[in-house]
Amino acid sequence: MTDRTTATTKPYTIGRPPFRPGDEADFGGAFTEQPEDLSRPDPLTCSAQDTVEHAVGLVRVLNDKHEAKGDWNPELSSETLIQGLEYMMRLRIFDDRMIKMQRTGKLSFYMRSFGEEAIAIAQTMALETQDWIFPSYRQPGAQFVRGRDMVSMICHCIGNTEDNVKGRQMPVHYTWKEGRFISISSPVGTQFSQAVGVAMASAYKGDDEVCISWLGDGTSAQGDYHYALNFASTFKPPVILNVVNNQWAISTHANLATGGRTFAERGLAYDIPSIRVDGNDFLALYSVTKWARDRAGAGLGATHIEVYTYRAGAHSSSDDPSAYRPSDEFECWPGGDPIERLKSHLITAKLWDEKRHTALAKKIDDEVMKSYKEACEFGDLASGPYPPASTIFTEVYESVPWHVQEQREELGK
Amino acid sequence: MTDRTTATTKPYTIGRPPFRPGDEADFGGAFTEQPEDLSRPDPLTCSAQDTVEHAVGLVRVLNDKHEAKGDWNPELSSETLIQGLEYMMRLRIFDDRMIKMQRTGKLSFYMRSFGEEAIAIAQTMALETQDWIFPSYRQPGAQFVRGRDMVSMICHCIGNTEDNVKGRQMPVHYTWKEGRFISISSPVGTQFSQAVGVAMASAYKGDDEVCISWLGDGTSAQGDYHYALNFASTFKPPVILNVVNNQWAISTHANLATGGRTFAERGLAYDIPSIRVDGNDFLALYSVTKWARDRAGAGLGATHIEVYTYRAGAHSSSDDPSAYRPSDEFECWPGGDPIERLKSHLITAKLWDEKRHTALAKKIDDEVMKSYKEACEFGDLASGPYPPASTIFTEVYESVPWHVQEQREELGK
Amino acid sequence: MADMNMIKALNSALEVQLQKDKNVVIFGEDVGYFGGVFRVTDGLQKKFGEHRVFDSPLAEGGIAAVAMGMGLNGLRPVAEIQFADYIFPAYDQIVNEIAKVRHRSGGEFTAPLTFRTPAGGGIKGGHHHSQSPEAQFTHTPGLKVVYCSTPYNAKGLLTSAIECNDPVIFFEPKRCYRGPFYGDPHNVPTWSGHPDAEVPTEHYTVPLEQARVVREGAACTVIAWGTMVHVCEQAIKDSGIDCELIDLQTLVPWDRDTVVNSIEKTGRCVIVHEAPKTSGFGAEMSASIQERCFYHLEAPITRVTGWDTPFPHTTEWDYLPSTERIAKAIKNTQEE
Amino acid sequence: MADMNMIKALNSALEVQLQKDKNVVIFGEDVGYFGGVFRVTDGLQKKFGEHRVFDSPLAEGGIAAVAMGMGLNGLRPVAEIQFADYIFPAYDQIVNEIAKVRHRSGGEFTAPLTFRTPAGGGIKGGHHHSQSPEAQFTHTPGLKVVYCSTPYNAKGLLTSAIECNDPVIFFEPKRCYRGPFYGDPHNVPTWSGHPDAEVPTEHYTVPLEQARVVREGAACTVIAWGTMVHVCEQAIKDSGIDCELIDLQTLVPWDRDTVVNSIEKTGRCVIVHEAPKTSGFGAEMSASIQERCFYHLEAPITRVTGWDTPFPHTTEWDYLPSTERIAKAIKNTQEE
Ligand SMILES: Cc1ncc(C[n+]2csc(CCOP(=O)(O)OP(=O)(O)O)c2C)c(N)n1
Ligand SMILES: Cc1ncc(C[n+]2csc(CCOP(=O)(O)OP(=O)(O)O)c2C)c(N)n1
Ligand SMILES: [Mg+2]
Ligand SMILES: [Mg+2]
Repeated sequence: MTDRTTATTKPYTIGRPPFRPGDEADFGGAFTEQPEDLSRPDPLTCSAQDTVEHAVGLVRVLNDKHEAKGDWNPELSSETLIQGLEYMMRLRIFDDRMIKMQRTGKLSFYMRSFGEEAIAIAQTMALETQDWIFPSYRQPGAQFVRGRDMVSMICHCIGNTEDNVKGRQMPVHYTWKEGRFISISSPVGTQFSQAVGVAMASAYKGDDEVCISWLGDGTSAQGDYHYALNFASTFKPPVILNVVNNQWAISTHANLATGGRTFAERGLAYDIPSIRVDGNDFLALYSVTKWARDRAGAGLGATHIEVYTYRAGAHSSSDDPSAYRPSDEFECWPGGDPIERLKSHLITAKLWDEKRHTALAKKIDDEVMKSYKEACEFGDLASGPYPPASTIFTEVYESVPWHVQEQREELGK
Repeated sequence: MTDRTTATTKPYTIGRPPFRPGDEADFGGAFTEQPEDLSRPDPLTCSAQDTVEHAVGLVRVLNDKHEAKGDWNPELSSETLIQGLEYMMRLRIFDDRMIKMQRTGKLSFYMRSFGEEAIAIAQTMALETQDWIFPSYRQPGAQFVRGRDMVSMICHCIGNTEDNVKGRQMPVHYTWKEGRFISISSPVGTQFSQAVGVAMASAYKGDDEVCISWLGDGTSAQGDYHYALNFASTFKPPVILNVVNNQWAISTHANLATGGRTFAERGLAYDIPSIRVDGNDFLALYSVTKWARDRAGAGLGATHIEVYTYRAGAHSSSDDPSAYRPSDEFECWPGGDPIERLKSHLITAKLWDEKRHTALAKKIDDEVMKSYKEACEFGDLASGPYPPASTIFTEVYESVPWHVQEQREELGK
Repeated sequence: MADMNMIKALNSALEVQLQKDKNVVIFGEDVGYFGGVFRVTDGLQKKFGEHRVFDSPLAEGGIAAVAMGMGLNGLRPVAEIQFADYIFPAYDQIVNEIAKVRHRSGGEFTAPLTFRTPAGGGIKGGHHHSQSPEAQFTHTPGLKVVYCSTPYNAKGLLTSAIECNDPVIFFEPKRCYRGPFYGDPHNVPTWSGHPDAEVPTEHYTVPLEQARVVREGAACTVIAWGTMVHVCEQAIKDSGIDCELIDLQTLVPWDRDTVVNSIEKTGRCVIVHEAPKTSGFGAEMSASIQERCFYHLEAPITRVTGWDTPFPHTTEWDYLPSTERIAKAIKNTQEE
Repeated sequence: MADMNMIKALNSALEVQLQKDKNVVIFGEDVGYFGGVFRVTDGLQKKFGEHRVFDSPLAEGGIAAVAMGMGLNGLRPVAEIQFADYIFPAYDQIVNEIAKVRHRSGGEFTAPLTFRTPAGGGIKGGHHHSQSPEAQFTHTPGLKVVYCSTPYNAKGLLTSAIECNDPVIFFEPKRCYRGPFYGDPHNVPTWSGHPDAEVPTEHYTVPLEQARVVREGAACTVIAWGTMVHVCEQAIKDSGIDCELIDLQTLVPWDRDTVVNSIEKTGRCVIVHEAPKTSGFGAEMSASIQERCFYHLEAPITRVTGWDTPFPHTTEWDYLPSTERIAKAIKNTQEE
């Protein structure tokens, strides 16, 4: 729930974050919501009204003792859980490597998923392989689940000759058709309403495909958010629409993005079942997404999910959050770290131990390093080689029209 | 509440109207909602959550026996009620005259408020004179309340030399600064989000001013609707945001505009108190608007109102609704006629009679006719004279820039 | 072959496409049950079903986004924007998303779709039912921009647009839906009997990137599109000067060879469009022609356009390029 | 007088306005507490309070609408659009509403407001952090369009924009925020010591509608705006040709007399901008100059521009007009 108590109110309200640099970040301890609080309605009969409590509450599976509890426990196999842990660790290690490389100029820019690793990973694992992923810039992790080669991902980020988008977009703007991972675009929110069209096309063709998309708390202010919910409301195509409430939009807090209690609640008035989920709880995320997938696959239309999390890192490599929030806010926030929480769960359940964890981290780190080196063989931003300048002119249209061809010849490259 | 039972559901839903031409329009008799159903919360302490019932129910004051009942009865003086009746009759007679004149070519186009006369009139009467009116094309009636001269209104509609917008806009696109009636624009919905800015400016300046705006059920699908609610949600300026659900957007039914139950409900998740009101009930409209005005004036921010009504006439003079809905649907719809309902109430309360009604109608008709004739002396669309062609070039900017001046000289008029 | 007005011709193009390609879907405001406020989709929902031809909520931005999503997933949507004036809420989706997705994804994703939209003045529509915003789309690489002018080219061009794998913004001159317009509002002919109203009922195309030489001439090249093609025809007659009239048809990419060859022959050029002069597509044509044909030009290239003001209501005949203004501009090119 | 980079100069303009006129309010994404992602509003919230300088929700369409509403009700809002690429969700509000409200209301209502927005390439921003969409606003009557290039004119022009009673779209060349850019990405000077970085701390204006002659010359007129002004300066040096360089500063309405006089003197013209060529503002300049100066032209007017493609990331130096391409175009004008 948002906390608007700190807003100024004269002559009109200005939503403020709970804490600013210099403040002590005190969230009052652990979450009050517990896994047992909320039932899991039958996905095939559940109406929007049946989810009122889920939209203002918080679906959790992992409790504070790292046990999996309650109706929403997806009862995943240890293989699946360890697989999920592995993907999350991979994403974090990958991100850390990239941010290091960004500082040396090998990439122009980078955006980490730090603190939000569970989201795209658990959610994509809960889907079928034929489902469409329509991400924003903070869900690259889905690609690991779908098996994308890290070399190929890095080649994109460092904009070399093997970048499958040919150096045309900034780093992190991945495209991967084979993995049904639709091209990321910088304007925020546009993918959300497009995702509804993707899902309508799947339904139209009679294919058993669902489309999942995400946008941020800040971005939920865009018109595209309303278009997405409303077209999903009227046409009821198989789509899963997530608001990732990581509490920050660059320097502004979610208190400025809405005056309401939760983002999830917005979906109810569109007659879309709506659920707020602990975004750092791998199991809860998996479970809620699977539930939504079941609904979509059965022709029951959209589910709206608020993924409640915290943007643990800077907005991007261009940002320094210590200018606008306490540097230790993340540690004080009760949601914890998604990797630590799944790890602790596995250890508590005796499915995992520190040794295996350390070994896995090392193995991944080596793989990332190896992939990185391999990718660099095709060039990097600092020193090239780059995709040839001729790639500026191709694929603007299906074939190169005369005026673009003339310009290509003028450039002479 | 919307009725989605008639929607197709494969492969995705297509919202249909309850009836099509050829169907028997059967709404199951009278409204089930009664004036006594809903309490009137204290405007100064009421939260959004306190209005859940009001957002899914229907605030009424006039019951089916034409008595004023319940908590929301505004207890208006007979003078006020008769005044309201007079404005509504004036608007209907005015509209009828204009549509007749449109058919003879004296106007290019016209849009009636038929069946919706109570809305802008009751709501404007409930406001203070310093409040801002930011209408769509179906709230011209507010001008009567603020005392605009009919000659001036007609001069605009027939685009003559006395048109205060100088023949630049289509008929019905009134502007009247003196009455704080802000210029109507054709693109639907744009005024809704602008109204929030108007209200923020009032608050900023410390003036006791409220801004009221309206958009249609169809138009609520626009991004501007979300911008308006969301900026109102976060900044809480003194604004009253009405969705006029007249059930039709040209040929499409409100079942296509939302999959949700009511439009009012949308406001709740923005933390905006939200009320659904019988739009053909003058007293209920007055009462709810006054309530919203009290909140806004006290610095408590926006109220979201769904005005539930029926577009009794064609969308515009270019439209023939018999192509897409039963011609008698209006008569079958339980909401009745706003003028008849107020008239019956006054007669039931022994404050009015048929004779006075007929005499008033005649008086207004004469005034409209007289105004019409007077306006025509300044020209009309069929035969001119029109505002001079030079008005094309003025007021594009504060002063005429050289390139526009050159063009004016080129035209030589 | 049948005698069709432009509405019927467009309807016929859509019908043939719906028949030919099951991936074609049509949607927009009021286009389904009702058949469109201008009747262009009349009867299509009845024939092809509610899921192929349907009404959408009133949100142009949503329409564009959903069309893009459908295109990404293999459909070929044809969306109607009820008036070109109302395309702007969709502008971000069109210029930032739809136009760039092929390029930005390295060719992995594309959005083959068509936006049809009635444009232009002459129907007493005032500021917001009269604009002709073609230029605002020509500046964005990745979009093709088409403007039809007759029943025959309306059907042929719309067919090409729908079959094209690039996104196309397709403007329909609403003033010419039911008849050509020769600049005189008091003379309202229908298309009936007009040679360009002879339209095959079956499939055919008018290729994109190909201009139409409406009449040949040696003294001056007149370039126009949409309604202005007919106004220019009349103005040329009135001027008595032997003009070549080119209907550009496709604005991006425009037909370089037809235009350049004509100017090399005539040495003179008048460009006519309804939209405001500043940064209208006439500016691009003028600049390009001047760059390519500088040494052939005998007189300044002239633009006859709408004024740099909003489109007026009562005085619209003083706004739209008139036969007089056009004829005068043509004559001026001869005096140099 | 102080040595300021462009960010400081813009900040100073805003500060002076906030001091001078209590109806000035500033808002936009991240502009309040944080002071803007480019730091242009740094410190202003602290100095003037949360209700005069504040963060807005992330919705450019809402920002524009609210700014218009404030303008209608007597304020003078200055809204920031974080990147010019993100102005398109506000396009409808800007071109259909803000631009037309004075005219449509017969002068009864106006929206005196300024949109500031960082534009242009050279920062490895790819498709959506590099665009320079000025042309897309020049086609809409009712808007003024300004593009600054130095700290001095940034402050002076922004002051004029805010004080202007018409809506102004104010482009800031983000590549030049911290220093001029002469076309060589490996040479990154700051503004420090540059004569145009000498900025008065107090109020002053650079009038709208007035171009700046950066250097006088007789052989060729080079017209540019934004970052390209500096690239042209370098290109002119490299070419060794005696060019007159005009920084247009205001695009609508542009400075006819300065431009026409220069062309009448030089007989040659090169126009340079970052945006794609087709329907860029260069087209308008070229067409207008040709219409006005036809008999003075000794060589074709040439445009050196961004290509008709989306703006690339890694290869941006092959996209932006380079000193080589500009110098070559200048030389070509001399050979005719
Ligand atoms: C249309 C648009 N406006 C502004 C931006 C600049 N921008 C990029 S990310 C961002 C904040 C997004 O915050 P949120 O939606 O909460 O997502 P998060 O970064 O927290 O994942 C902004 C303002 C943009 N990319 N697109
Ligand atoms: C942006 C925009 N899109 C389309 C239109 C065309 N149009 C005018 S009114 C209308 C229907 C509006 O329906 P609703 O909002 O329910 O209002 P009502 O007419 O019922 O009062 C449409 C589609 C428009 N004016 N503006
Ligand atoms: Mg966020
Ligand atoms: Mg309606």
